[in-house]
Amino acid sequence: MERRVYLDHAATTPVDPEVAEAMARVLREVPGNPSSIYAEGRRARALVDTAREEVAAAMGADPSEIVFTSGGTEADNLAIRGVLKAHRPDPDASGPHLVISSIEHHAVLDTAEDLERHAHVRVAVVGVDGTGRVDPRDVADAIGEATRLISIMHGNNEIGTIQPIDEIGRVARERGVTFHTDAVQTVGILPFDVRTLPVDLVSVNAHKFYGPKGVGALYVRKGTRIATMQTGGGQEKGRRTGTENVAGIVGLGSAMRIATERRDGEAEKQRRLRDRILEGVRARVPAAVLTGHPTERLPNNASFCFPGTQGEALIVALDLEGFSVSSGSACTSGKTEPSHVLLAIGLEREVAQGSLRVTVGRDTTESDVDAFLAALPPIVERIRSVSAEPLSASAR
Amino acid sequence: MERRVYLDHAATTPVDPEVAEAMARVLREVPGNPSSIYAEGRRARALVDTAREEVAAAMGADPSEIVFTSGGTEADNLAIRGVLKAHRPDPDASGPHLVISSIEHHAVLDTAEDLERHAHVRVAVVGVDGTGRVDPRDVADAIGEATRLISIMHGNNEIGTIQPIDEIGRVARERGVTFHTDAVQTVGILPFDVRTLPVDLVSVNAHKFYGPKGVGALYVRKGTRIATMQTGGGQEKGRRTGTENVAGIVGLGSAMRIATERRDGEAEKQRRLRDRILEGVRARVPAAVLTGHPTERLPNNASFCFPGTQGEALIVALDLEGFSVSSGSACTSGKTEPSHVLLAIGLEREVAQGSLRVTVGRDTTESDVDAFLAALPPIVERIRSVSAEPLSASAR
Amino acid sequence: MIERSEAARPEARREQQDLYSAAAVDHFTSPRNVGGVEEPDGKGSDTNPACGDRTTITVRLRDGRVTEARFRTFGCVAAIASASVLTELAAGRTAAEARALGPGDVISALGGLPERKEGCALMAVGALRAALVDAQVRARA
Amino acid sequence: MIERSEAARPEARREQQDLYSAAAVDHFTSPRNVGGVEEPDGKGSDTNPACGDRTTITVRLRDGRVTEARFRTFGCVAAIASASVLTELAAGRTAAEARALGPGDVISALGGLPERKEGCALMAVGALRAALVDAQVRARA
Ligand SMILES: Cc1ncc(COP(=O)(O)O)c(C=O)c1O
Ligand SMILES: Cc1ncc(COP(=O)(O)O)c(C=O)c1O
Repeated sequence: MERRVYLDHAATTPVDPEVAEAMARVLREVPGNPSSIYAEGRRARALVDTAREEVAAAMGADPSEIVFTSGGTEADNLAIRGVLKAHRPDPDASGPHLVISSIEHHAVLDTAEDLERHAHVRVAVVGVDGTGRVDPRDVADAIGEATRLISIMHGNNEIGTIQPIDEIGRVARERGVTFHTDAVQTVGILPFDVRTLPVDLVSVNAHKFYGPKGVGALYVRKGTRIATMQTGGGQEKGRRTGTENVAGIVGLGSAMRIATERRDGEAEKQRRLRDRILEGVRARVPAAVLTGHPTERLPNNASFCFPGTQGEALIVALDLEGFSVSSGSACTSGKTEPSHVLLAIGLEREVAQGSLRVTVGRDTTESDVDAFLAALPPIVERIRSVSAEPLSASAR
Repeated sequence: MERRVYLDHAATTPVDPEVAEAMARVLREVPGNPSSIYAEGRRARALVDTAREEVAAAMGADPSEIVFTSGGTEADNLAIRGVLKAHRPDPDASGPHLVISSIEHHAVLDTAEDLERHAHVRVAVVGVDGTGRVDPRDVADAIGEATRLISIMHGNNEIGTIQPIDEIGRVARERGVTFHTDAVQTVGILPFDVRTLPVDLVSVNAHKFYGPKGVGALYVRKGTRIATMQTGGGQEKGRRTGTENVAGIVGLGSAMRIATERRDGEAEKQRRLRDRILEGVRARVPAAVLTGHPTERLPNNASFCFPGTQGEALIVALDLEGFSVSSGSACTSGKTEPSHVLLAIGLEREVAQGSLRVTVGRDTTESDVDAFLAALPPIVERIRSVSAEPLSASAR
Repeated sequence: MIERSEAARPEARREQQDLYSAAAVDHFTSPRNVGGVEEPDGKGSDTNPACGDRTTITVRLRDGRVTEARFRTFGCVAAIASASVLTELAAGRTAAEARALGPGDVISALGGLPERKEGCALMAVGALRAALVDAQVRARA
Repeated sequence: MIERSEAARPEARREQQDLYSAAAVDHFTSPRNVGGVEEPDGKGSDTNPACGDRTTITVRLRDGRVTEARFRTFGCVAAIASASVLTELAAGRTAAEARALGPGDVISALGGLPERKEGCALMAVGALRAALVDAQVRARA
């Protein structure tokens, strides 16, 4: 493959070489099942325990509060389905059983919808302002007598906006409602400490901080009532059964430890590169619309809409020149609608179609950024110039 | 670690070095998310597609019929929860909604129980004979008007008995009921072809055939109605969402391909070693009780009960001498009851407590078996001699 | 050793697979006949309701033949490439022949399109047909 | 490089961790005082209802002191080791002292037991206390 510039770290990150090596070593040398009590099993168990300590330490949690999952999607599903199952929502009490925001990841959004359809769960969706922020007062207003869970994400994966989860958590505490936050885009990237944050459940995902895909964790605060989603052999103290993904869990633990060590330095470095993109795009493509909050955003996230263009066309054109970026309206994945997040912040459908997300990472350099900034304007211009009467109504 | 003899291949197998290398290569060299349309993403997607073809080919399936999961437990849960969710069981029609056997893995058994408690699913449990075989006529008798799914395993993980799934499948077909089989202990080990077997859903698990832990698959025959258990980004055509465990899936595919190549030779070799254990134990420990079917059993499985002993004591004593084996009554895992399988085949509780499972694998040699056969009798004798009035009632 | 096993495994081939054919990429990066025909004889548009993409095609006709066709597309790679290649396919054909061009012609001229992108070829075809109908109506007026 | 990182990581320590302490293993593989005291002064049993394990202890007393205690255990490693070490702890103590021995004494004499194995120590203690009560009853009879 030619030299490429990977600028889609919010989608996934390459595996840290030390993490890959630790996993390869487990695959080669640790044959046991952690449930087995003989030597090979104990060794595998010890590795899982160590990883649990590493994940817990990074969040200020107790190891017993960490449940390993197969990723962020499962963590979100387990949090929502598990809490509602444990509470058996009262159909007669007033108000929603579940409160979410309009910019949640599909793992939360579609789960809420699925429970609405199949499990008689009532869902309230709290809106956001034009920068993608939830107002904690709206959350307070949404809570009813029947409300059992609030699920509002920490950092948004598309536009990077960070939610005031401390305030939302305080609202939840005051009203005695369990609070879940999808922190897949923040844990490992920003400080996150459950000793000070009023959160009860937190979704975490290894492949967003240089760990492997297919492994994540759910933090479950001691005393939180949660039922299991997947029943079986009783692993993870019955909260998530199935033979442990030992190599993956070791990868998650190591990645978490390394990410925590590098976190503050990386956040600062990436924020600088990110700002270089924000300013560079503003200067070179004046029509560009910044999406997300100007300051309360993930340090690695630069996201825009380019009116008159379409997301997939931008991505493919940039890909052909060696840049990997993404869009909230990639219509190849079968999703032909512009993203719900872009619509939720009030963008016109046609503007939202031209969305582009650029997310820097550990290996991103200034010259990568400058190469991207040089490549982008002619591509935007070319695509825009092909488009039919941009922003006007169809002639049909 | 000293030289050890690993004889617990039914619990898990070491990862094939070629599989470990293929996975390490993915971890090191393939940074992309399969959902991304740029080069790195397409490369990851191609690897997932190849693995899907490898798994499908091994079972005579079409690649579109393979859904990747996080293991056997999830495959079982998805099959059962998914089919019942898609069919919305009719509470008024007569008969059970779900028919299972009494010797299913906990991933099936506990899921049935959970659905009974939380989702108003009615479950019928079909018994087995003293060898652990289900009588297909009992399955036919259990089916009622409301029956939507039959879930009966192929090879039992504890006692090795193989079920007549072809006959059970024919019964299911005749009655128009969907049929799931947990083939975690057989796919990759025995021939399994969905073109000739009347099965609709099949659970598969990489770590039982020298692949990694934490990845499996569910075969879903075209046209089978199944809903998703885990909602989110829409991967696996919406049947199982969440970013794909790319390295794990590559491991599953390679392990499946290699297992299929080696299958018949290994089955024969392992059957010979297994028979050497069966005969050796019979000759040296006359009190040993064989569990499972004398001939219709997994080629790698030798399992017994030794009256007057207790499983954990046997395992620990053998572990101290370098042998790794397991028991259906390992009370350390928090399971203090003797296994439901051993009780289902009609063993007294106290006899069932002394169960021992020995499962050979690719690397097992004749001298491993002979070393085990030399070590076992004095251990059984020592533990038996400590035990208080074996087989009589408590003196209390 | 790794290299050998790489060569042997199907993935080595699969890894090369591209989303879009070379022809589609070429029509996307160097679209032909972008813009509008001056004083066109016919003009037509079509939209893809699934995604909001839109294509407008204008045509010039002489003696019942398409002498020029131009397009504008707001949409994805497949939408742009489809319209671009269709303006080439249409040129030189009689109006009846041009109206007979279907999405299959577009897709095969592009050397294939990814799954679920058939709608993009259909949109280009819809716009061209609308332009030709428009030309017919105007000619009668 | 791998070796260095191994040494630095906590897992290197954790990997050594054993299920049972050396003392528990020793009492399991070489149990002391197995069997029954001949013509015992007291005999007691206890079972662990959670798993069906059972221990029987017989004792001989001289001048109010335990001179000999023997056990039989049907059960797991912890059950056997607990009974074995308890027969040693009891020997030489007065009946009252022996009755005061609790599961904590057994567990610390074994250098610890795995989680969820406290019931095994309790069973040994229960059997010894039953034997001592039996001896007291017989002595009064
Ligand atoms: C905010 C957020 N939540 C959940 C997920 C789901 O994680 P995964 O796809 O790895 O299961 C992602 C990643 O795609 C994410 O960005
Ligand atoms: C028959 C059977 N079914 C299901 C499972 C569950 O697989 P896993 O624990 O890997 O999820 C196993 C393995 O333990 C098994 O042997």
